[in-house]
Amino acid sequence: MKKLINDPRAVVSESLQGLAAAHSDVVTVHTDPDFIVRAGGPRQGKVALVSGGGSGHEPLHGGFVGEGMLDAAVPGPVFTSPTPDPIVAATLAVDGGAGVLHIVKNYTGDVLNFETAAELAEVEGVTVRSVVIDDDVAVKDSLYTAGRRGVAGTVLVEKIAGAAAERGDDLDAVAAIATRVNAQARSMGVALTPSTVPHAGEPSFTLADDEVEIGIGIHGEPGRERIPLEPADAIVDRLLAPILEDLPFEGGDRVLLFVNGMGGTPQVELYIVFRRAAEALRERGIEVARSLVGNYVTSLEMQGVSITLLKLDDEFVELWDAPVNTIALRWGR
Amino acid sequence: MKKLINDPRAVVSESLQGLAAAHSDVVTVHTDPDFIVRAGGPRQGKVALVSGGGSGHEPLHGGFVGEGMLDAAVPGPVFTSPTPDPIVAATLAVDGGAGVLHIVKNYTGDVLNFETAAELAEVEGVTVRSVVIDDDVAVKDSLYTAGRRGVAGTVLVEKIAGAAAERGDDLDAVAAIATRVNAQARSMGVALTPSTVPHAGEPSFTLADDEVEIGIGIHGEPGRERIPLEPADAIVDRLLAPILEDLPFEGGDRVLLFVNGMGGTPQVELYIVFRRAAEALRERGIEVARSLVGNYVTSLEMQGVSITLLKLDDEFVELWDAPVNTIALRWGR
Amino acid sequence: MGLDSGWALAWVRESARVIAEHRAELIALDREIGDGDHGENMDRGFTAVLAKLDGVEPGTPGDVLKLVATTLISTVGGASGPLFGTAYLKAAGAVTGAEELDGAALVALLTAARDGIVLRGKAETGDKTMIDAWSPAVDAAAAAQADGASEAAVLEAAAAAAESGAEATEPLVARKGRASYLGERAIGHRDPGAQSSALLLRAAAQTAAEAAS
Amino acid sequence: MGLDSGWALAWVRESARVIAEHRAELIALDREIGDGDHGENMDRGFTAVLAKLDGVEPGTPGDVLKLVATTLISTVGGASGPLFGTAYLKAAGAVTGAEELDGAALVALLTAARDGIVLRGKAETGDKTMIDAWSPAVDAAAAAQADGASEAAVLEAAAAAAESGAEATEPLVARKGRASYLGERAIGHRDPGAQSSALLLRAAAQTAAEAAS
Ligand SMILES: Nc1ncnc2c1ncn2[C@@H]1O[C@H](COP(=O)(O)OP(=O)(O)O)[C@@H](O)[C@H]1O
Ligand SMILES: Nc1ncnc2c1ncn2[C@@H]1O[C@H](COP(=O)(O)OP(=O)(O)O)[C@@H](O)[C@H]1O
Ligand SMILES: [Mg+2]
Ligand SMILES: [Mg+2]
Ligand SMILES: [Mg+2]
Ligand SMILES: [Mg+2]
Repeated sequence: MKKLINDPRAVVSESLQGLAAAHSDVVTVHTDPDFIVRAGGPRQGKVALVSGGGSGHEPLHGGFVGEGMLDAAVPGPVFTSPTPDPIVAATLAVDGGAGVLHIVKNYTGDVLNFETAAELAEVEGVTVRSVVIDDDVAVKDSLYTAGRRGVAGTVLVEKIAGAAAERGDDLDAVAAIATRVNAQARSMGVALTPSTVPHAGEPSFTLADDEVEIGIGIHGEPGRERIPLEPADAIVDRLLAPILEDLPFEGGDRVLLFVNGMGGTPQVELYIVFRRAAEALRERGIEVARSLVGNYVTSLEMQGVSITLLKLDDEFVELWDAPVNTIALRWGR
Repeated sequence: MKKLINDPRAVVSESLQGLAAAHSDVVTVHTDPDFIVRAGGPRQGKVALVSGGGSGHEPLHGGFVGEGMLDAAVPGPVFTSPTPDPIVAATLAVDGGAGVLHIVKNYTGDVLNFETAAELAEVEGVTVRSVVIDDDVAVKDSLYTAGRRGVAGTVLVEKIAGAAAERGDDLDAVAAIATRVNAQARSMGVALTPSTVPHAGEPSFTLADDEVEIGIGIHGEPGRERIPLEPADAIVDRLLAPILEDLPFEGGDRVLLFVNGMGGTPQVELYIVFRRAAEALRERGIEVARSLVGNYVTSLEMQGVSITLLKLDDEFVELWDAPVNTIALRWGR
Repeated sequence: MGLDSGWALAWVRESARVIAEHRAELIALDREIGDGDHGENMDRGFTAVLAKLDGVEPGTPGDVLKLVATTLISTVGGASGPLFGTAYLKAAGAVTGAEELDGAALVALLTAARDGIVLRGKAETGDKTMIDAWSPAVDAAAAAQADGASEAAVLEAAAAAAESGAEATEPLVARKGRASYLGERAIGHRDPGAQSSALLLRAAAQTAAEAAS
Repeated sequence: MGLDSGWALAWVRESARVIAEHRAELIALDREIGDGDHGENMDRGFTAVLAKLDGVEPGTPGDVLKLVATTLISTVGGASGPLFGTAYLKAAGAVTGAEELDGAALVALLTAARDGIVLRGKAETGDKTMIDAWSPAVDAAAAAQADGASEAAVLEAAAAAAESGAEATEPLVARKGRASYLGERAIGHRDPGAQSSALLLRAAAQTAAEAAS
């Protein structure tokens, strides 16, 4: 295992210290319990958004704390959901009296810990709603699984719901928008190489030099199937097919196309993927009205990419375009 | 070689097509010859900034084209300087009558091709000044080498000189600021893993599982020395020592601390590096007044990091803080 | 004479030791069909439990179990944190106030623990989760107790059943937790949470046997 | 009777062939002490040259060299593009107008090429660059011509000297180009640009020998 780290168990806390030192203009980092809030404290009367989950997916979620997006992020250990304590602490810290929305990726651990935290926060007098994100079409959604995972679509939910909260929507309205974004978003990923959790010391799976793993999760979980490496265009088509047929997306739709790097893939490759995805959508009469390309929901140093499509309506576009000022996403005014 | 590409020789052009499709609001991509300009065309009366070099360092330079930074970027083949033709074409395309500054990283190929391009552009009636960036302290600067390489400091030059041009400085003044930023910036990098040039198909060097390469360049050139892997803090101290003594940086100085990922390093590690670097500077009484952390000058999928220090004065701070609206750097107003 | 808080403390200490000892093995199991952190999670939790034990008055077995519960909930995270946390919390509730636990109390403790996990995780037997260790353990303990077995023998029956139950997860397809994403590919791998459950129950049996001797 | 544009064309075609053939070798050399693209750069350039030759009137040897020069400048990039481009441009200038090249003209051509590279790249002999192939080649060609050698023999002398020159770069520390960053670590590796230069001069000699036979 080759990493720029000191003690493998101090990875998250040392990294948070670095984040605090680098970005004190945007965020304030609390330690013990660990959570990240906007610099400047809670905004009275605004619905607050809290998300979190295992670390190792940066910039998710800490990189999305700031004006127009999250109010707090709660990082767990690498690839492990945080416990309820820091979630409760973050929830209490950012409540501005209008209630708090928990944005939770659909993993058993995240769901259970956020559930407990929400109960505890309610006891403290904070109204909490939760939205569970499950945009990953790689997993069959059935009664007989833990359901679909929450992956890159989470960023789109955080941005659009964050903008809704910023314009003054109440808790039910913000939760409804978040739910609606999740319902209109579909994702699918591929890994070329695995990642290595620092405290584990070994890659989470192994792939031969000519193999890729289709339908990968963001925790180094193996995916849907293992196939020989193909040209980028063929892989893009493989990822798009289940996304398109699932919602389904159809000719005439307007979409946001999000090509997300898993951490270790060079930008040139992300744009080669974007090129084919945009072309394939055009061929089907689907309009790419907005786009996002980059490493936003990562799996440490994993090489690979995920594609997310969000079906847009006018409100989504307006909220997507609204100003945002976080470490990782910044535009507007 | 595992990459999300199609034809290895089409990597740059397909990637540019993807960039064009994703970011038509910020940039316009010209093909044959390949160059990237701001959407909206040249601004009359403003000094234009053109940079370029081999591809594979993204977001450098195309990700820095836009308001407040570059007017054009000229991408060569992967890790290979562009020829004079596209540099000339880009120079002519962005000239707004106030002259063009070429920002050139100090590699023989870049220097020679930009030199020829500048001569040809002058023949076409455009006034060109060139600034050669050589911030890499890993290379001994002597009469007996090609001199120091231009590495991550290039981003700082592009941002600050870009802001100077935006506020209306004339060509000599913009060139003088760019020269001054370069003179006040020092960088040093480390690689944990090599990168593989698509058309070469093999890694540019090999490292044992417990070795790192100190003083790496951004083209997969081997560095200054190969040492056993150490804790991150020890490596950071090794990178900082030659940087600090070179300028030198001293107690009381205000600096911009730039921790740059080489492409394949997860963000948690970049922040662990930032943490120690900031701490080491604090110990010396050096104030970190501005910071930048992320993958800005990369070497494809290389895992590693470089540290850049820029000694700040009030003018640099003002220009650094000035609005910028590019694909990869965005803030302000 | 039943098992007192001395046993409860010994069980917890032995649990911490055995989890630390099998940390790498649990990580390896979780790497195959999960995300490779189960050993780390459990070890972090029980290390924290050990630290908490230091300054604490023994009290009743229920008090010890409650301390374990709250500590696991606030330090483990992941799926297993809330699940084991609830298990110990419900177990503590089942034996509140008792100074010593007889066979019937132990069966109640184990049943409450299992039910707590089901309540939170909604898994059924055969879903390839920790329930596949706990359910047979509860059944075996109840049967042994009905046969008039000693406390140590009740826990021995539970431990043995949990171990077979963990082993029996290998041929299964998972229907809960991360391993459910894998479909058929989970076949042939043992569920890490079932394995750690078996380790915890083996620790219970062993410390009970030592207390009896 | 000297070498005409037929030879010049043959030389260029043979150059393209031999560069393509040694593409991987040149990449490998450049990977050791540079950035691993020299073979790709040269191959891209000469492939473009070949394409340009198709629709073109032969003209004089100088015309052919000029076409090579401008094509390399606009397709190779990197350090070698401008350097070889200038070399061919200056070589063309040294023989402008001549229909046929005798030994003296060939020496002038080689000298101008070498001087062009020095003008742009400022390298001296022993700096571990392509100059270490070109300079001995120029000297050997001049000596052969002074001894009254045939055109083919002049180029044969140049090619042989370039080959030894390229080989002789191996023990050197580099003082120009990327390899200069490596200090002592460049020792033991042959300079890729010197090697490609030797290939180009060998192609000149071989096609001259074929033209003479
Ligand atoms: N719904 C559930 N019900 C019961 N046990 C579960 C459930 N989901 C997961 N588990 C157990 O949790 C274990 C994984 O724990 P751990 O690796 O610590 O958490 P995570 O899966 O969040 O990384 C699984 O091996 C399984 O035994
Ligand atoms: N200043 C120089 N003078 C002469 N030759 C040089 C100089 N710098 C580099 N070279 C030659 O260029 C070769 C490298 O060419 P190439 O790999 O195509 O370009 P780059 O170094 O830009 O990747 C070196 O092997 C060397 O022979
Ligand atoms: Mg986990
Ligand atoms: Mg090169
Ligand atoms: Mg796990
Ligand atoms: Mg090269």
